[in-house]
Amino acid sequence: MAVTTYRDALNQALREELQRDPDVFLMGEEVAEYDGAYKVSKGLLDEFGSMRVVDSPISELGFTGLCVGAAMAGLRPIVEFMTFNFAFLAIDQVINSASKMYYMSDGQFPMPLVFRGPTGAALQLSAQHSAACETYYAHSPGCKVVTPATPADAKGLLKASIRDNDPVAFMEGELLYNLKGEVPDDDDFVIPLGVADLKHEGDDVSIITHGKMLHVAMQAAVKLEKDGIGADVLDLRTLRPLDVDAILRTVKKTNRAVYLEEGWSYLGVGAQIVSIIQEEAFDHLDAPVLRVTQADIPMPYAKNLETLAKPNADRVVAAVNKVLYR
Amino acid sequence: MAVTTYRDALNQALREELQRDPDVFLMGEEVAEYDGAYKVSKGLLDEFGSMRVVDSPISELGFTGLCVGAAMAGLRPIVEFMTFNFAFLAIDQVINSASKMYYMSDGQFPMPLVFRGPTGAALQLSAQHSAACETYYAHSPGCKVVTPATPADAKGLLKASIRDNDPVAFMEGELLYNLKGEVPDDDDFVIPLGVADLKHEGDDVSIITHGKMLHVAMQAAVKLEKDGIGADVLDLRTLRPLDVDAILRTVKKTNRAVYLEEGWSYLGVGAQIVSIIQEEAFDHLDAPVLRVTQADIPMPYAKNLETLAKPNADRVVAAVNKVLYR
Amino acid sequence: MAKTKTRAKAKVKTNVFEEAGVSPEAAVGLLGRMLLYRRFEEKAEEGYAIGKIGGFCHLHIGQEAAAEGSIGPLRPDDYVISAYRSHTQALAKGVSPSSVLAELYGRAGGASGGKGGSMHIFDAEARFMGGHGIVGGQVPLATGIAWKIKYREEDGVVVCFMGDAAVNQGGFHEALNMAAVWDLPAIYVVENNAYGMGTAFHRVSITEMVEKASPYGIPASSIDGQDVLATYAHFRDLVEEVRGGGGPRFVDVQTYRFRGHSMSDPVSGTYRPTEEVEEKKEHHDPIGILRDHLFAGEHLDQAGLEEMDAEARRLVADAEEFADNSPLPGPEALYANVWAEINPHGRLFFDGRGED
Amino acid sequence: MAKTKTRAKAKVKTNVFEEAGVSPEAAVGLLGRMLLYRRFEEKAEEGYAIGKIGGFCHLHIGQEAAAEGSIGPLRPDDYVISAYRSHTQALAKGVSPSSVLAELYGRAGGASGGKGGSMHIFDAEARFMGGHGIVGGQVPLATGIAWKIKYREEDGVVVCFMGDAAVNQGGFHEALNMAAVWDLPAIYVVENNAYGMGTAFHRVSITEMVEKASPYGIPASSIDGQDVLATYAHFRDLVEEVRGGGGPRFVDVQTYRFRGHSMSDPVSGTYRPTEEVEEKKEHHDPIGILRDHLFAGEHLDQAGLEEMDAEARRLVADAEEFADNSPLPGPEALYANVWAEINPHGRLFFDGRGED
Ligand SMILES: Cc1ncc(C[n+]2csc(CCOP(=O)(O)OP(=O)(O)O)c2C)c(N)n1
Ligand SMILES: Cc1ncc(C[n+]2csc(CCOP(=O)(O)OP(=O)(O)O)c2C)c(N)n1
Ligand SMILES: [Mg+2]
Ligand SMILES: [Mg+2]
Repeated sequence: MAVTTYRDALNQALREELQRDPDVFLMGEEVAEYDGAYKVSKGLLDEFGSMRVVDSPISELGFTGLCVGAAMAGLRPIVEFMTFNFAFLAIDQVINSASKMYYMSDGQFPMPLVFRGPTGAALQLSAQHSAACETYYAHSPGCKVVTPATPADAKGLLKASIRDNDPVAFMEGELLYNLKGEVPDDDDFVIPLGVADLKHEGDDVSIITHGKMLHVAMQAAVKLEKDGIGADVLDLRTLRPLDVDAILRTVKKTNRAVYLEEGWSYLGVGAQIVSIIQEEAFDHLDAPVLRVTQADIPMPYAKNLETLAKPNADRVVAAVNKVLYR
Repeated sequence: MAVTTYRDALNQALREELQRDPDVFLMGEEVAEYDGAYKVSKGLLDEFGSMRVVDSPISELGFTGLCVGAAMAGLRPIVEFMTFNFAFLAIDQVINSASKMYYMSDGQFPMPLVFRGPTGAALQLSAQHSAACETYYAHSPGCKVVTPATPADAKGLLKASIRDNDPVAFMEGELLYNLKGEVPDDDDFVIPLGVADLKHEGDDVSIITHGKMLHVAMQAAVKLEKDGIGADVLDLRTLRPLDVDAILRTVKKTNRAVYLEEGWSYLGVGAQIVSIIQEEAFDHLDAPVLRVTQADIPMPYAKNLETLAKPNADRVVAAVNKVLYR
Repeated sequence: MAKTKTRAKAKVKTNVFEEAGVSPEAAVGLLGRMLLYRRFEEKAEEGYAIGKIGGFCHLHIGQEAAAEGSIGPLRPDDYVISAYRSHTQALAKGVSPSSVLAELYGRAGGASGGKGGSMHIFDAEARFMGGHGIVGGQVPLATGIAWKIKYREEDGVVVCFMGDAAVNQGGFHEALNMAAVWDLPAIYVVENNAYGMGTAFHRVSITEMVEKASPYGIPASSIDGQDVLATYAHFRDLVEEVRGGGGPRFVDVQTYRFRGHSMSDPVSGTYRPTEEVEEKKEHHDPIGILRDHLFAGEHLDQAGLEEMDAEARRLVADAEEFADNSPLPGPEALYANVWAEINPHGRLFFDGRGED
Repeated sequence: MAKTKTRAKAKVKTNVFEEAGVSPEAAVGLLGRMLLYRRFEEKAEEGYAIGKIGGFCHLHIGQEAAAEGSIGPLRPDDYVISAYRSHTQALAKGVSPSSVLAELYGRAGGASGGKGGSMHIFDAEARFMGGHGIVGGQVPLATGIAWKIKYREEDGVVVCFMGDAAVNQGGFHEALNMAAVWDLPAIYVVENNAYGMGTAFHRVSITEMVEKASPYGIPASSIDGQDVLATYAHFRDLVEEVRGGGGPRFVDVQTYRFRGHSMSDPVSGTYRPTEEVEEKKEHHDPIGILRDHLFAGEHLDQAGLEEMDAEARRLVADAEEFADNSPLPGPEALYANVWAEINPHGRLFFDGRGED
C-alpha cells in the first residue's frame, strides 16, 4: 500500500496494462507530448512510443470511430476524452457502432474498448464543460459504465475495464485527480466490475451515490453522526453492471434511502436506482427514496451561482432528515 | 372535424405555421423535392419555395448547428431528422448549443427551434435505426420533449411546439404516420405543452405511457376490461414540460400504476415517472410501480426476434395483474 | 442489357483486355461474378416483394462492376467495409450467397445470425467488416482497421466503400485526415451513383467528387465504374501502391443505380427522369459493356453467355434453398451476444427478463 | 515590444500606409485599439492570478491584429461569432471593456450576466454572437447566421473565428459546404497561431491551412495576421466582396499566441521552445510592428505612444472599477433564463427547488 493521487493511480493502471498487453493503446487529444490535459498519461509516450500513446487531432467522432475499427480488427483501444462534455460529438460512434457491433454481428466482433475522461463539473467551467454525462452512456445496452471515486477504485477499476471485452465508459473527474488515498502497488490489483462498496456504515439511512459525490456523501454521514444518525454510504462504483444486491441489502437494513448524484435530476442515475428499489424492496421502504442532484439548469459560471447549483452535504442531510421524518 | 392521417396532420400543422409566420422554415434531408422520406412535408416546397423548405446535405451536425445559428439571428427553424437515430451525430448542437444558449447568454438568445422526426422502431430496421431516443433529450434542461400518439395530438402539439420559444424535440414514429383519426380543421387548433391526456378511464390501475405505445396501452385496457379490470390510460403527450398533476391524480385514484414505453429500461422515461410517483404519492401506492419496456438489447432484424423484443399488450396485462396481486 | 447499339460502340476497340492487363479468360471470370451479383440482387428484390425480406433493402443492381473491379484485386486477408448497400460487396469479398441471402431472410444461418439484416452483413472470417447503417459511420472504422494493420506491421489493405452523399458527413473528413497524417493503408472508395436518395450530388456540392480528399493531401482519382476492366486495372495498381506503403488513396468510382434508393423508393421521379435511367441501363450496364467486349473479341458467344447466366442462377437457387431451410433464430438468440463478457457480479440486463 | 531591431527592419518601407490604403491617422487609431486589447488581457491575466477570475481563461495577447484587422472593417449590424478565446474580438465588435471584464469576474453587470464567463461572452446588441466552448461548434452557427441574412435578403456579413485545430472537426466541413452550396455571406477566419493547445498544426495536418476549404469551392487566402495594416486591408476587400453577394470566403490569418493555451497552461514546453516564443515577441508583435511603422513615418513619437498607452490603461482601469463594483448575480438569477417560455401547464424543473 502506498499513498497515491487519483491521477497517479490511473497512470499506474494505464502503464501496467500497456506493459501487460501489446494490443492496448491510448489515443486522444494531448495524451502524448503534453502528458494529457490533466497529466493522467504522464511519461507514457516515452515508455511506449507514439504508436501506443497517440496524440489525435481534435476530431472526437473520428478518433472514436477509429478506435472502434481498431477494436473490430483485434486491438484494445483506450480513448481519452478531455472531458465527456466533448464526447457528445462522438456519441454516435459509441452508441450506434461500439455498443451495437457485437450484437449486430451476432458475436463476431467483440468491442474491447475503454472511453475514459472526466465527467461533471470542475470549478467555474460553465455550461458547456460541466455536464455529468452518465445517463447518456448507461441508457443503452452494450456499454458498461464505471465511475470510480477513490484512487484505489480508479486503479483497480481501470485495469478491470481495460481487460473487459465490452465497451466501457470510464468516468473520472477533474476535481478527483489530486485526491490522495491508499493504493495497493500489486500489479494484479483488479477490482471486478459490478461490485458496489459500502464506504461508511450506519443503521438509520442509506445514502447511495457514485463518482465524486461519494465525498459529499461521506461529509454528510459525518454531520449526521454528530446528530446521532447512522448512515450507510454505498458507492455503486459501476453503474452497469450494477450491484443491485448491495443496493437492496442496505435498503432492507435501513428502510430509508437517499440517492445523491452530481448531474441533472430528470433521468439522472438516481431515477433508475429508485425504480429498482421501489420495485424490489417496496415493502421495506418506510419513506420515499429522495434524490439530491444538481440544480436543473445549465451550469452557470459565477462562483456564487455555481456553488448554489451543485449538490452539497447540507442538502443531503436535509434529504435524510426528510426520509427520517425529522 | 375530419378524419386525417397522422402524416397529414403533421403536414397541415407545418403548412399552417409556415403560412402564419414568415420566419418559420423547414430544413432536413429530402424534405423538399422528395416530399420527405415519409412524405410528411408533401407539397410544401411548391407552396413555400426553396428558402423555406430546404433539402440539406447529409450533414446532421452541420444543419442542426445551422438552424441553431439561424434561431440566434431571429428565425424559427424546424429541423427534420429522418429519424432521431441519426441525430446522435447532431446531439452536441442540440445539447451544448441549443439547450444552453439562452442561459449562457442570460436571456439574450432565445432558441425557438423544433427538432422533429421519428423515434423508436418501425419494422425490422434493426439495431442502428430502431432506438427510442427520448432519454437523450429529456435529461438536459433547456430542451422540451413532445411525443404525440394520435393525429389530433400530432397537429395540435406541433403547432404549439413551433410557436414555443424554446428548443423542442418533437418525436414521431414511422408506424404512426398512416394512423387515422379525427383532427379539428380549425387553423388555431393548438394543444398546449404540458397537458397529459386521459385516453381511457378505469378505477383499478393506471397505465401511463407516451408516444406510439399509447396504442398498445389501449389494447391492454380493452383486454383488461374483459377481465373486469378498469384501467386509466394516461398519455403524457409531453415529457417536458411534464403534467405531474395528471400523473398524481390517476395514481391517487387507482393506487396502482404501470409505465409502458417503447425504449430501453435503464433510465427509460419510466424511471423518472416512477421516481416522481414514489416521492409524491408514496402513501397512495398499494404496489410498486412496474415498467414494461423493450428488451434490454439492441434491436434485432429477424422478425420473430423483433417481435419478442418489443413491448406488447400481453406484457402490459401481465404487469397490471402483478400490481393487482392477481 | 440491350445489344445492338452498345455492341457497335464496342467494336471500335477490341484491345481493351491488353489495355487493362486482364486476359479475356480472366474477363470471362469477372463477367460470371457480375452475373451472380445481378441474379442475387434480383432474388433479393423478389424476396422483398413476397415478404421474405423486411426492413430496408438497398440493391446494388447497376453497380456490380464497382464492387467486382475494386474488390477483385484484394487478398483474402485484406479488409472490406461498407455501408448499407453491400450485398454485392460481401459476395465479392467471399461471403457465400447462402450466408448473405439467409441474413436477408432473417435466418439463423445468415452472416449475422439473422440479427443484422440487409444493412448489417458481417463476416469476420472473410474480413467483411459490415454492413453499417449510419451514413459515413463506417469511414472512421476503416481508418481504425488500417491503423491496426500499421500497428501490427502487417501488409494488408482496407477498402472502404461509401456513397456520394457520405462525403458531406464530418466523420468522413476527420477519418481521411487521420489516415493521411498517420499514412495508413486505406483506400476510400466513393460509389458515386450521382444521387443520395433523391438528392443529386451537385445539389449538395459545388465541386467535383475528386476534390473531396484534397485538404488531406490524399492522392485521388476518378474512374468509370461501369467499365469493370478499367476499374479492376485501376484498383490492382492502387492496391499495390498502398500495400507497398504508399499511404491512403481516394477513388471516385462513377456508377449508377438502376433501382430505387431502397425497395421502398421509386426507381425514378422528380429527382431523376425515367429516360435517364433507361439510357443508363441501355448504354452503361456494366454487364452489357463487358459482354459486348467479349463478344466483339469473340472470347464469348451468346450460348456461352447463357450458360454462364444459368450457372449464376443455379448458385442463387442453391442460396435460396439454403436460406429457406435455415431455421429462424431461436428465442435464446434474443439475449445472446449483447455482451461479450457477462461479469460475474452485478446486473447487466434491466428489463426483468434478460436474465430469466 | 523590443525596439531597435524591428525599427531598423521597418525603416526600409514607409509607404506601408498607402499600400494598405489606411491613412496614418487611421493607423494610429488601430494602434490605440490594439493597445486597449493588450492592456485588457493583461488585466485579465492579473485578475486570474489573484482569483477574481476562475474557470478557463484564454488570452489573446499576441493576436490583437487578427481581431482588429478582421473586425475593424465591419458595420455595426454585421455579425461576429467566435470560440472561447474571444475577449479581444468582443471588444473589437463593440462590446464594452466593462461588460467583458465584469463577465470574467462573474458579475451581474457582465455581458452574459455572469453566467457565461470568459468562454461565453454574448452581446446581442453588438451582434457579438459568442463565445462558444466546443471546438468548432460555432462554425455551423455562423453558417446559420449567414443563412438568416440571405433569408431576410439583408446585406450583412458574418465573420466566424476559429482556431487552427478547429478545422479538424467534422462540423467545420459540413458548415463550409453548406455555405458554399447556398452561397451565404460568411467569412470563415482561422486564427492560425500554429498550435492547438500543445499540438503543432503540422502534427495533425499534412497540408497547409489554405487548402482546407478547397473541397467546397470557397475562395481562400492567407495573410500575415501580425501585420494589422495588411490584415485590415485584406478584410476590407473581402467584406466588400461578400456584402456584394460574392459568397463565402475562407481566410488563414497567421498569428501567434504569446501566452499559454489558457491561464492554466505553460507558455512554452516540449511543444514549443521558449526561444520560439521570444523570437515571436521580439519580431512579430503586432503592436510593435505597427508602432515601428508609425515611428518610421514619423506619424507618432514615443511621447505620443506613451499617451496612447496611458489612455488604454485608463479605459481598462475604468472597466475594472465597473467590474469590481458590479454586484454578484443574486440567487434569483440561478433559475432565471433557463427557459424562454415557462409554459402555463406542466413541470419544467425537476430538482424540487426550481419552482420554489
Ligand atoms: C446519418 C444518416 N443520415 C441519413 C440516413 C438515411 N439515408 C440512408 S441512405 C441515404 C442516402 C445516401 O446516399 P449515398 O451516400 O449517395 O449512398 P447510396 O444510397 O447512393 O449508395 C440516406 C439519406 C442515414 N442512414 N444515416
Ligand atoms: C470538441 C472539443 N474538444 C476539445 C476541447 C478542448 N480544447 C479547448 S481549446 C483546444 C485547442 C484548440 O486549438 P485551436 O483551435 O488552435 O485554437 P487556439 O486555442 O489556438 O486559439 C482544445 C483541445 C474543446 N473545448 N472542444
Ligand atoms: Mg449515391
Ligand atoms: Mg491554435
